Amino acid sequence: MAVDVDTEARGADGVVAPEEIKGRSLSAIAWGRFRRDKTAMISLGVLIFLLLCALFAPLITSVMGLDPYEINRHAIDDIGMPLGCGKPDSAFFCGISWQHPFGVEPGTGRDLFSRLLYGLRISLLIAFSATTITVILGTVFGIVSGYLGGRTDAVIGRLMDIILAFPFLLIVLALSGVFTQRLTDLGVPEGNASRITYLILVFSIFGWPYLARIVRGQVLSVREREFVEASIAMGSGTRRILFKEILPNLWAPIMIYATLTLPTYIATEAVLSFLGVGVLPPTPTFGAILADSVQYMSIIPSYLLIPGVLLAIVVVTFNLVGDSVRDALDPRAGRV
Amino acid sequence: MGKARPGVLAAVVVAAGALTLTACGGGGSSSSSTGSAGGTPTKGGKITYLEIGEQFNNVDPQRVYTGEDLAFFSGTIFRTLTAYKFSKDAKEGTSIVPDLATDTGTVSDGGKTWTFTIRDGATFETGAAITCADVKYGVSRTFATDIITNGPQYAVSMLDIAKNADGTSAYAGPYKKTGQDLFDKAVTCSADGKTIVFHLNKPVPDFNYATTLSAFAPVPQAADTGEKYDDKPVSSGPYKISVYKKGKGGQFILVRNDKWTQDSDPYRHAYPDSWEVDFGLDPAVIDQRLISGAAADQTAISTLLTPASLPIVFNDPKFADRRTNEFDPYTRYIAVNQKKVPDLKTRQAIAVALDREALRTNAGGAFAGDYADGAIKPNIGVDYAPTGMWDGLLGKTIPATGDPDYAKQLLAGKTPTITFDYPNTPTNAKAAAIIVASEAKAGITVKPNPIEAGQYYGVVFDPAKAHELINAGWGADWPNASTVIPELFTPSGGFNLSQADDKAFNDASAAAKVELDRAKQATMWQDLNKKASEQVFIIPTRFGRDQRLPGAKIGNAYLWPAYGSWPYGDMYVKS
Amino acid sequence: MSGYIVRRLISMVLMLLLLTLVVFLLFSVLPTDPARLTCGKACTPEVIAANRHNLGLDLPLWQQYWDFVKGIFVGRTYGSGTQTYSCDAPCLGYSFKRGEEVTTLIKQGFPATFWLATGAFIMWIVVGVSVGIYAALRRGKWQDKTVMGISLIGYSLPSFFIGLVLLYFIILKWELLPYPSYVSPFENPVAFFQTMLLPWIVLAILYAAFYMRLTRNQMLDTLGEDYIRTARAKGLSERIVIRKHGLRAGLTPIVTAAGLDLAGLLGGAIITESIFSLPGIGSLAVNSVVDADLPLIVGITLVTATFIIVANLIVDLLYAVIDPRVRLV
Amino acid sequence: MSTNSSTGAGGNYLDVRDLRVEFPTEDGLVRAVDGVSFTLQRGQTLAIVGESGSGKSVTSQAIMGLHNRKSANISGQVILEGEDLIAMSDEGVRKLRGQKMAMIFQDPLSSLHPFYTVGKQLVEAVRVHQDVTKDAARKQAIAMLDRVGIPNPDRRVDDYPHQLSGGMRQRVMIAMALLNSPTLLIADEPTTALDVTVQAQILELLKDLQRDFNTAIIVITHDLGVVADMADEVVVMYGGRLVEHGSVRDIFHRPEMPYTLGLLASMPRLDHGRSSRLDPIPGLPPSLIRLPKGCVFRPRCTYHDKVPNGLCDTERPELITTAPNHEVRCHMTADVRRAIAVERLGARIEETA
Repeated sequence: MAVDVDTEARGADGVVAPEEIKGRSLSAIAWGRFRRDKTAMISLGVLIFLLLCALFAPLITSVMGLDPYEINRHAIDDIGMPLGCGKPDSAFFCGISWQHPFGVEPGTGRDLFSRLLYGLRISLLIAFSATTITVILGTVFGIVSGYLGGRTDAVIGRLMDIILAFPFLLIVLALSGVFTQRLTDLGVPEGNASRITYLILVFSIFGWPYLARIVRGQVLSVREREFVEASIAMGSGTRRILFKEILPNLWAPIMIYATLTLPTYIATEAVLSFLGVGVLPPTPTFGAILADSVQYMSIIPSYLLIPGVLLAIVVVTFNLVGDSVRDALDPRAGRV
Repeated sequence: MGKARPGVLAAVVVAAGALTLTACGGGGSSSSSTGSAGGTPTKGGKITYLEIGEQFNNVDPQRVYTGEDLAFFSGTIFRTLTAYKFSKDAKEGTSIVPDLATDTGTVSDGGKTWTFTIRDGATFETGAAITCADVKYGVSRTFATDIITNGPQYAVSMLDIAKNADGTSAYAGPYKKTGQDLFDKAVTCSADGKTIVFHLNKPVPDFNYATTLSAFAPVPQAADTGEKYDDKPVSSGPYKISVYKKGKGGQFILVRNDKWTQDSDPYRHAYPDSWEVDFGLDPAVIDQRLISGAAADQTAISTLLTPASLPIVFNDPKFADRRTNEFDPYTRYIAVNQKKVPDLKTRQAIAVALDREALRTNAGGAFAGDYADGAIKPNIGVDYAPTGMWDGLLGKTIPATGDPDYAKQLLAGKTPTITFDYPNTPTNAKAAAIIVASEAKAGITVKPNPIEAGQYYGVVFDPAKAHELINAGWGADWPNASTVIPELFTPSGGFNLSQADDKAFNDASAAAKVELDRAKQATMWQDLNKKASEQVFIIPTRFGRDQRLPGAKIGNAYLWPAYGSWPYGDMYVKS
Repeated sequence: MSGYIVRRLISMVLMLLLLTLVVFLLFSVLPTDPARLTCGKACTPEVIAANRHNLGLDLPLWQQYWDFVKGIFVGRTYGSGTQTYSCDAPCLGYSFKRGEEVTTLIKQGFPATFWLATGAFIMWIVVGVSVGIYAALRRGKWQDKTVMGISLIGYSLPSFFIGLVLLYFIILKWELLPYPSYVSPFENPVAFFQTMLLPWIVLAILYAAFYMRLTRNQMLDTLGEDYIRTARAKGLSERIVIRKHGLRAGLTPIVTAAGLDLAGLLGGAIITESIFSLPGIGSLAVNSVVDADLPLIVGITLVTATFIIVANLIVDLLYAVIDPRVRLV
Repeated sequence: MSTNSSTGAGGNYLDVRDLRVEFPTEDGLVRAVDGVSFTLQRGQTLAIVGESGSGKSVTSQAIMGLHNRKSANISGQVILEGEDLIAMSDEGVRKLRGQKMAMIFQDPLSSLHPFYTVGKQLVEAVRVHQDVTKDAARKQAIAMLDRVGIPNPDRRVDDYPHQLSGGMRQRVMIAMALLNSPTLLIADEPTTALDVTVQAQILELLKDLQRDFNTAIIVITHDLGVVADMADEVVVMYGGRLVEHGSVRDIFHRPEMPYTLGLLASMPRLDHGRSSRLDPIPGLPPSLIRLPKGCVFRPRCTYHDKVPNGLCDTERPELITTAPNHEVRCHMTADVRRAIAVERLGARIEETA
């Protein structure tokens, strides 16, 4: 193992301390490392591609002459099976045509390609917003409890313990009804708006403690550093210490956490809509599509596999990028 | 058993009913079920029932009220005064024969008094002889509505017992015992305990059909454990419960009841030595097992095939002699909440715009059923006549794919926004999408409102929570629309999702109920059915069909018209 | 130490009480009226009222909460008159939907969940940790990169998708294994393993992937420590350096994670149990939600949360045993 | 210098020849040590001084064979009693480590295993090299703890590192190093982590032990105080290179390399200079990845104009012997160098001369 380089890097004789690195901002160094990492750049490319697909889903589908909501009677036979499916001699990838590259939904004949594309939008919307809120909550609580310490710290600590003790899935399933209703009462437009808001909220509420713990730890260590003590000695305000001294040291771990959380949110959203919590029909999501595909598993396997694999690809891509970001910002944690 | 299959949501709660297939037994149905008949029945073996649900809705005789369960328990552990004949013939299969009683009952006092004589030698699994008192006690339990839930309420509504102000019975059941004297007057036993007499509050010409329900089965008072009786009721039939383990992987096992004698029960054949119900199986897995037919699964049965399995089973000749494809007991419909949509034209517009063709295709096309034109299903017999709902009743002929332009015309510029309540299953989600799409063409905005299947009826029966459109299904309890029209369309009915309360309609319905001239009664029901369609109390979508695939070694695996179920008392294992 | 444990136990109980309160309040606002749900088609206001009374839902909320908590410690009785159901401590409530005490239902569900969790746990610890160490020792080499790649994909795949795919290929298509139907290992070990194999794998994939990375990174951190260099300077052979000095320190943090994850799983693996129709707490939980079986939901939530909180304590104690620097005060 | 010392080739106990250590990193090839040579006799102390990144520690760890040969390219020779450690197998070097040669690290807290008692770690050290029972090893350990001046060692032996004071820990480290009475002891910044008074005690301890065991010591330090206190010879390193080498007298009183001058100039008067640091040399140490083309010290050297036709920018200066056992790496001529020395350190030279 290349342990020595590490020890050196941290030891009194910083062998790996090229002077041109000195003075360069951490982000610059990180970006430098990121650029050198092939997997990182490739997955970043794929990720951007996916983002664009989601962003321009309406454009893409309309160019292809597809509509995720249109009932295509012509694409299914009179018992609702995609054409060519359900016969004893049906092909593994039955129902797939040039017009419907990913096949169509049994029963309605709605186009799967466009539905998945639109589903991707929802997933990303939820994942991104939830991540943002999680990060904000986690950072604030983490700093507060780490910096103020004492009773505040204890209270926040307990709060986190309780939240982390809850069976996430069960709670989310059980409360979706009520809380969506509550949100509507609070003025969130009923229907998908409130349902999406609900998901974003629960993700954030159950997600922030993990980050808060990391941040808290960082703050504690940063607090000890001379310069903070110095600035305290200089009598500079708490506010200034927080934002000038502590925050700059936090953005790396926060960034890492955010990039690695996003994909888990995408996956979780899929699980929830698979279990029936999530956006309303006819709006498509990965989970809902997969849930429907289960009952056709034996005769239209592609209906299960295509959305599943696509979902997997999305999550893997985001994880790869997140990983590379982590490696770039904190090389000791990841690969060489 | 009564549990929902994807797509067959209504089965969650709706009551089963007797049906006759004469009116429209098309679709090669009768031919498809001939195969399993023939061959001489033999005793012995075990029949395994593969079940999705993780337990029975109820086992307590007074609480069982779903078709398949009624058939199963009546065929195995609950004897009732009268019972339906075992036959796959539509007429015979819905005719009644004596069971616990010596005959099908004698009526007097213009239909208000019914008398039954109890058979000699009939015993419980305990060996104790079944007397009038046991039957009477069983019936009395129906009145304890706070504990004996989910069961049919015919005893409550028919027996001659005073009502409280709020419409509930003055008799509160055998536990609270308030008004016990009233009940003891309404149901009387002869000194020798052989004869039981029911005094009704109005003429019920077909009361002896009601007595086929296990709600009229005997219960030994000493053994009654109230709520808990639902777990281990005392058997009066040829089998008794040996195991009842709820939940996924759970089982319900019936073994022979050695106290039961064939000569005391000429009705049940009791061929197999035991019955086993395996709970909590995945629908796809059940179908897969029946289709691939491994040795263990050749003596297995289940109910409805999932849409995905239909093409496999019905495209492959090797299943030709096993598969069944018959009418189920149910009419599928969308109830239109009269309180929320008071304007007739709007209701009609909603109905007109609906793409029933797409809905049917989504549910499985021809397999899912025929287009319905009203609440009453043709196979009920005389009470059915075409309502013409889609052939001019709403002003012009409406194609199955809907007529958005005419709907717009009816709306006259209105663009209503309505909500559609449905149990949350993937197939229903697609149905919702279809409704949204087709109504949108007429400028009607539909908001889907999925409700967890288990809570569905709990929510939609709550007037405060029910929305404009409510997904539902209903089947007659016996071949008389008296178990359909009043139940669905009058405030006194138990299933009035439409919140219908039309004075004229209520009166007409009440009148029809007590009409003793069957022919006259039939025309009255036909008119009311037409009225309900015209008023769009409901949007009938399908007269449901039911496809099944029994194991290859199951004999007499035909669809029993009585309950649209397997004929449990008649089935056997082929040797 | 003992003083510490006492204090921790007290705070644990307090936390659980707080938890019950939170859960209780959360669920006291469910959309459906539980009383309405207990009675089927023909439902008169009177019936609803009666059931509401039997369920104690007519009492003020604080009263209900008090009864609930009391039930846990001393048991309670439902209903009134001739129809009362007594529910002995620890009573987590009575499920009218299923006509069973919640505790009984959870007890019934526990074995399946227990076997699922422990089996998967063993699998993923063995695989995850050993592979993780291997990767750490091959740091930067292709073996390491491969392992990391696989593990990344491993924890990226949604478990329900893995489950369904395995179900489709292994069971439905190739019929390599029989249809899952749970039997106790004591009744029929063979069938037991045949049923549990896939569920174990599905769960293990997810966690093993995660533990590979955790172990690897922990090991790398440890092997970078000064005291490892000291050990080498003593002239210890590389094997001893890694075994005696590396592993113990490197794997300590794994204990925490493992403890909490196991505890979490003992509360039921909703997806896996539902997909492979295992009669565990997880599928019980899902059904309780579908049926809006309030007492059951609350009960399961509490039990699960308790597992986690207890696990927290155990892990901390364990930690103190392993790491002398940790002092329990 | 003791007579009984078995001496290797060239009569030296330790002979380091043209030692090179390189680390390939993703940022490029790091030349941590670039052609360092020196010798050492038993009973003698050699000090290696230099700033961070000058390659001091890498050199010492190279001698101990602590670098992973898979990730570091090591060349040259380290001849200990006639055996070349670089050529020797890992296993061979391992056997010597902790027995014939031992090392004391800076920051004893992180260098001791937090999970094991002091005793356990000492016993382990004994039993790697001696075939003795646990108890015997334990007795040795306690004796050694006593020897390095730890009060009631028989109880301390069961303490965990975090229960000891900084000084104690360092004593434990020393004890651990001396257990197998090594003949070569490398002390890497033995006192930096400690406060002044403890520093003194530790240094005294080292000197006593050296006397008793007749050990050869290499002490690596920033701290010229330590050098003056302990060393017989001094090696000055800069940018991974040896830039000046001589006796303590040479280095302190006849320094010739501008960098050495810088170090000395930055140091206050010896008598109270123990904890002084060497910062005020203008500029930063060079990147070991991209060394300047010419003289490595050129960017920070104020005297390069004294060298004709910019030789400092174009050519690496060779190591030249300016006096017996005194080598310097510089382009300037001897007299120029001496002139500068006098100019910079005149006062001190007079004073101490």
